Amino acid sequence: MTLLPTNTSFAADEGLRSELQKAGVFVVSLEWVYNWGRKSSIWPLGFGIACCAIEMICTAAARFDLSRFGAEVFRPSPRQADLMIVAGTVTKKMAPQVIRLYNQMPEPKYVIAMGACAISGGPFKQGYNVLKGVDRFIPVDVHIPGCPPRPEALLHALMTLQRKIENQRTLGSDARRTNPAYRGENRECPIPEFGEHDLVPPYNPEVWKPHTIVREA
Amino acid sequence: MIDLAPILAKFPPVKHDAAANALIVPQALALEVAKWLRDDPAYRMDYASNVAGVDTLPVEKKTKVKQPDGTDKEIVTKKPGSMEVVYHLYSMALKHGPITIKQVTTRENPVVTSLTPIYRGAEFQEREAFDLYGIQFEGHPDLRRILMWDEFKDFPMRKDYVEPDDYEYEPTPHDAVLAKAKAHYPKASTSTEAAS
Amino acid sequence: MLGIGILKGMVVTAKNFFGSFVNKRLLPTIQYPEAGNSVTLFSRNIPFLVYDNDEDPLGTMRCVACKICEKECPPQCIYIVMEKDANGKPAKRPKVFDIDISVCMGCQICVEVCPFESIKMDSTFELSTPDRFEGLLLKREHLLKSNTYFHKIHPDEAQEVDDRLAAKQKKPAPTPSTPAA
Amino acid sequence: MSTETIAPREYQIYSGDDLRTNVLEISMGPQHPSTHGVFRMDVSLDGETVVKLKPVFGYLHRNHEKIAETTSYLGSMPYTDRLDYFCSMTNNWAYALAVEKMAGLAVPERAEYIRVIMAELTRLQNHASLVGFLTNDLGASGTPLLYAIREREHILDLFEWASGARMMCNYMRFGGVRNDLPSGWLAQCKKVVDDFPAFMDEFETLLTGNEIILSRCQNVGVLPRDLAINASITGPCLRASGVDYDLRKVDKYGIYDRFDFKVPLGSVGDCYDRFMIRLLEMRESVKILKQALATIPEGPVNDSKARNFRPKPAEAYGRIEGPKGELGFYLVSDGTPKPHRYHVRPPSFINLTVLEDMCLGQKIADAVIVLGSIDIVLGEVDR
Repeated sequence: MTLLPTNTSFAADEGLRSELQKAGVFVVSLEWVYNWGRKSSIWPLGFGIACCAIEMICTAAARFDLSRFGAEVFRPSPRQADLMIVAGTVTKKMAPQVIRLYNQMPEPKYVIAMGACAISGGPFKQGYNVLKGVDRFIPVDVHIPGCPPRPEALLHALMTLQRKIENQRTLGSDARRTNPAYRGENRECPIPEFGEHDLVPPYNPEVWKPHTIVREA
Repeated sequence: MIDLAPILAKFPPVKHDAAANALIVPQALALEVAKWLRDDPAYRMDYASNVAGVDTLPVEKKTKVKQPDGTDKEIVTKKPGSMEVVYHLYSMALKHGPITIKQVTTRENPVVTSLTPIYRGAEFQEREAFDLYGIQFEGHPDLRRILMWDEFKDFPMRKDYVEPDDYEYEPTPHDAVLAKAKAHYPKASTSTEAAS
Repeated sequence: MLGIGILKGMVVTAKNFFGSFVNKRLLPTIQYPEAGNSVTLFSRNIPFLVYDNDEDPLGTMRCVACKICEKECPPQCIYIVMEKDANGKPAKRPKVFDIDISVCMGCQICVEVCPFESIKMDSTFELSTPDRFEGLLLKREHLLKSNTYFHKIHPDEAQEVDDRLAAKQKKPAPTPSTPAA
Repeated sequence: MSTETIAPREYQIYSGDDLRTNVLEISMGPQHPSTHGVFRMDVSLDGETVVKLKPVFGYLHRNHEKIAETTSYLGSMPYTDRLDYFCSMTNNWAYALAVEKMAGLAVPERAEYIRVIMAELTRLQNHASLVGFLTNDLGASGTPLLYAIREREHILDLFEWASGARMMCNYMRFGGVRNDLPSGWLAQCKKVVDDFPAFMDEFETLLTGNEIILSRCQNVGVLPRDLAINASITGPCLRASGVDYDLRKVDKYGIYDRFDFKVPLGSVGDCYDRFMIRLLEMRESVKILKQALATIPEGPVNDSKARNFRPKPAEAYGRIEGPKGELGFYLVSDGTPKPHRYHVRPPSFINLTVLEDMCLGQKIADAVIVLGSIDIVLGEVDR
């Protein structure tokens, strides 16, 4: 782990800082300390859906030991969790519950889509009851491909998320603009209804913007 | 292989499907046959292992037959569709089996007799067949949707089920998916699919 | 006696706690990412495309765009377009070879059906990305990896494949297997 | 045997005049730490006593059967891994067995042995983790589960070595297995199997005589023998109720008739019996593994002709004794490369039929243990 702040907001002179370091004085911004604390104690929601949940449990167990990253405190309640690891296939029947859990989490909140199914429906995407990616309804921060991803892949995703947290603006004037978690209100996604053929609506237009792949002729 | 002759002798309306080695039981008799199979000391089929619905679409087969005068004549053979419920019965007491029981019904109005009053093990599986195929089980104590939500109207495992179209992003489409994804594609990219 | 169970449990826990420092069987924690990971020489995760010569990856790629893997892939996550030369004749090479790893389940069926030994399983797993679309659609350029790399990650399998290919070359004019109709 | 079916019991709500409480309806799940995934129970409570319990399914209904009916026979094999994601090897075997039965394919000798070894290893890791999860539900948060998962890692390493993946092995093929075992695998497997009884002794020291386990599991969730048979309960839950029905003995599929092992039976049919049956079955599995590892022959491991088999119009029902119970596949072929009907007989789904009967009159905290002792995996319950 690097002790140097990677934030652009940190304005102290590089040379001055290294001089101070030689004298045993470490200068960091308050924001960096804040972010360091946040990234080193991500509490995930103990929420397993399918196969990937078993790998998530393995990651938390002794051999891979998620607690080395400060993230072993699996909270059974969304009210105490920072991170939702969507570990498994989200079906259309399950989707309202997943979104409700997301809404119940306090800000700042993060979502990891673990495994192919959570990202896009994966191998089951052609199923009539399978949601083609949890990002249709809630914003996802990190995607882990793999079916299921190895425990190390989850650790890698956690490090990716830590890097993201590290670089987020939390204090200062532009934090509200650049960081959706600090806008002051809890981000809530509308919960779809069970329709006669599908969920209504089938996706949340505020979150999901389909990407078009242009294939040349 | 279990000798099925005594059942056929006792219940004449029961037909034997030789290809599948199954008994085709009329709905009116189903409960009686199942109960007899369960309690008869020679069979003791006390364990209903598997219950499955099977949907078959009507098939129209066109075969060309050469006429003596040299012209081709098209013969259309129509096979009606059907809806079946298949039960695999075993005996835990005598450790033998299986006896396969089929109840055949129509696709338009699928109604069969529930065997849940005889075998409680069939309860959830019959509910599943009701949920996914829309087969009505008469005499089932609790016939509700089991896997899909209650508001759902379709019967998704039927062969003619059309699923909701939600393929907005499909980077690697083929076959049926491709046909659906094309509708969402911008005009510029559709030409590739024809070329490939 | 009440409490015996707790005492027994504490003894077992203590044995495991101290034992894990000395006994490899008790599986000490793998210190990923600082010190290695648990990936073996047999692990598989997602497919990659093999080429033979490091200087010319595109020229010596083994894939001939026969599309068998595209057809057999159970979740249909492969997309291939064959390259055409100036005269419009198919050059036996893929122009586009995309694998959507957000769908791929690493089942290895593409490897099994490939008659040209050109698609193999990679054991890399550090693929997490915040980018939902471009980051998870692997293009031909990302998928191409050298035979040397294959030897590095799966030495036994790579050696077998090399032997098989050598045996095939000796035989005069191998008839290219046609995809099953 | 009675001639009438065994109907669900009705719980009599106490209706004396002195103290009356309202029946409270709560919904446990689908996000609940002890429902083993996304299972949901609609429970009615009189105080803390369960008076009605209806399981609600479908939160992991991934349309396995529908997808299988649109892919080739081989293409469904990796999907079977994801049915009961603890036991991918036995799922593979059950599916391969059904297809082999339908198409009349033979399996080479060595492949049969490999299948037995893989299936028994699967049983070991499934039962070990089940006991871990069960104790987790009992309140022993973590410790036995961590030991079980550590032991499971040894077996997963073996699976990864042989098949390339830790959980989703996709290892068996019609007419054999995909590839031969790598050199050194059998020796390592022997080592793991030889070390396993030591782990089990440790586990039993920790758990079997533990007062908390005894008082919370004994006489909780009793499943009577007749009801177990009538409700098609299979696997350890059935044998805990004292019914001697193990498909390894009854059907003798594969080569199970060559091995000497016992079928442990319970007498009461309560949670403690179901817990003990698992521990005893692990010991028997170790026995089978030792015999199989000692006698495994050399030879081919798959039938190259079997890969491109063309199914005739036929139907078949193949079943094996999975760690959770009878796992069956019902296949109907119409002669095309895709199955006309593909049905899974999921053991943990059908074992839930009696959940209500076992929980009625118990406390709500015991319902969690009863559910844990049935051993469900939602991937298989909902498919």
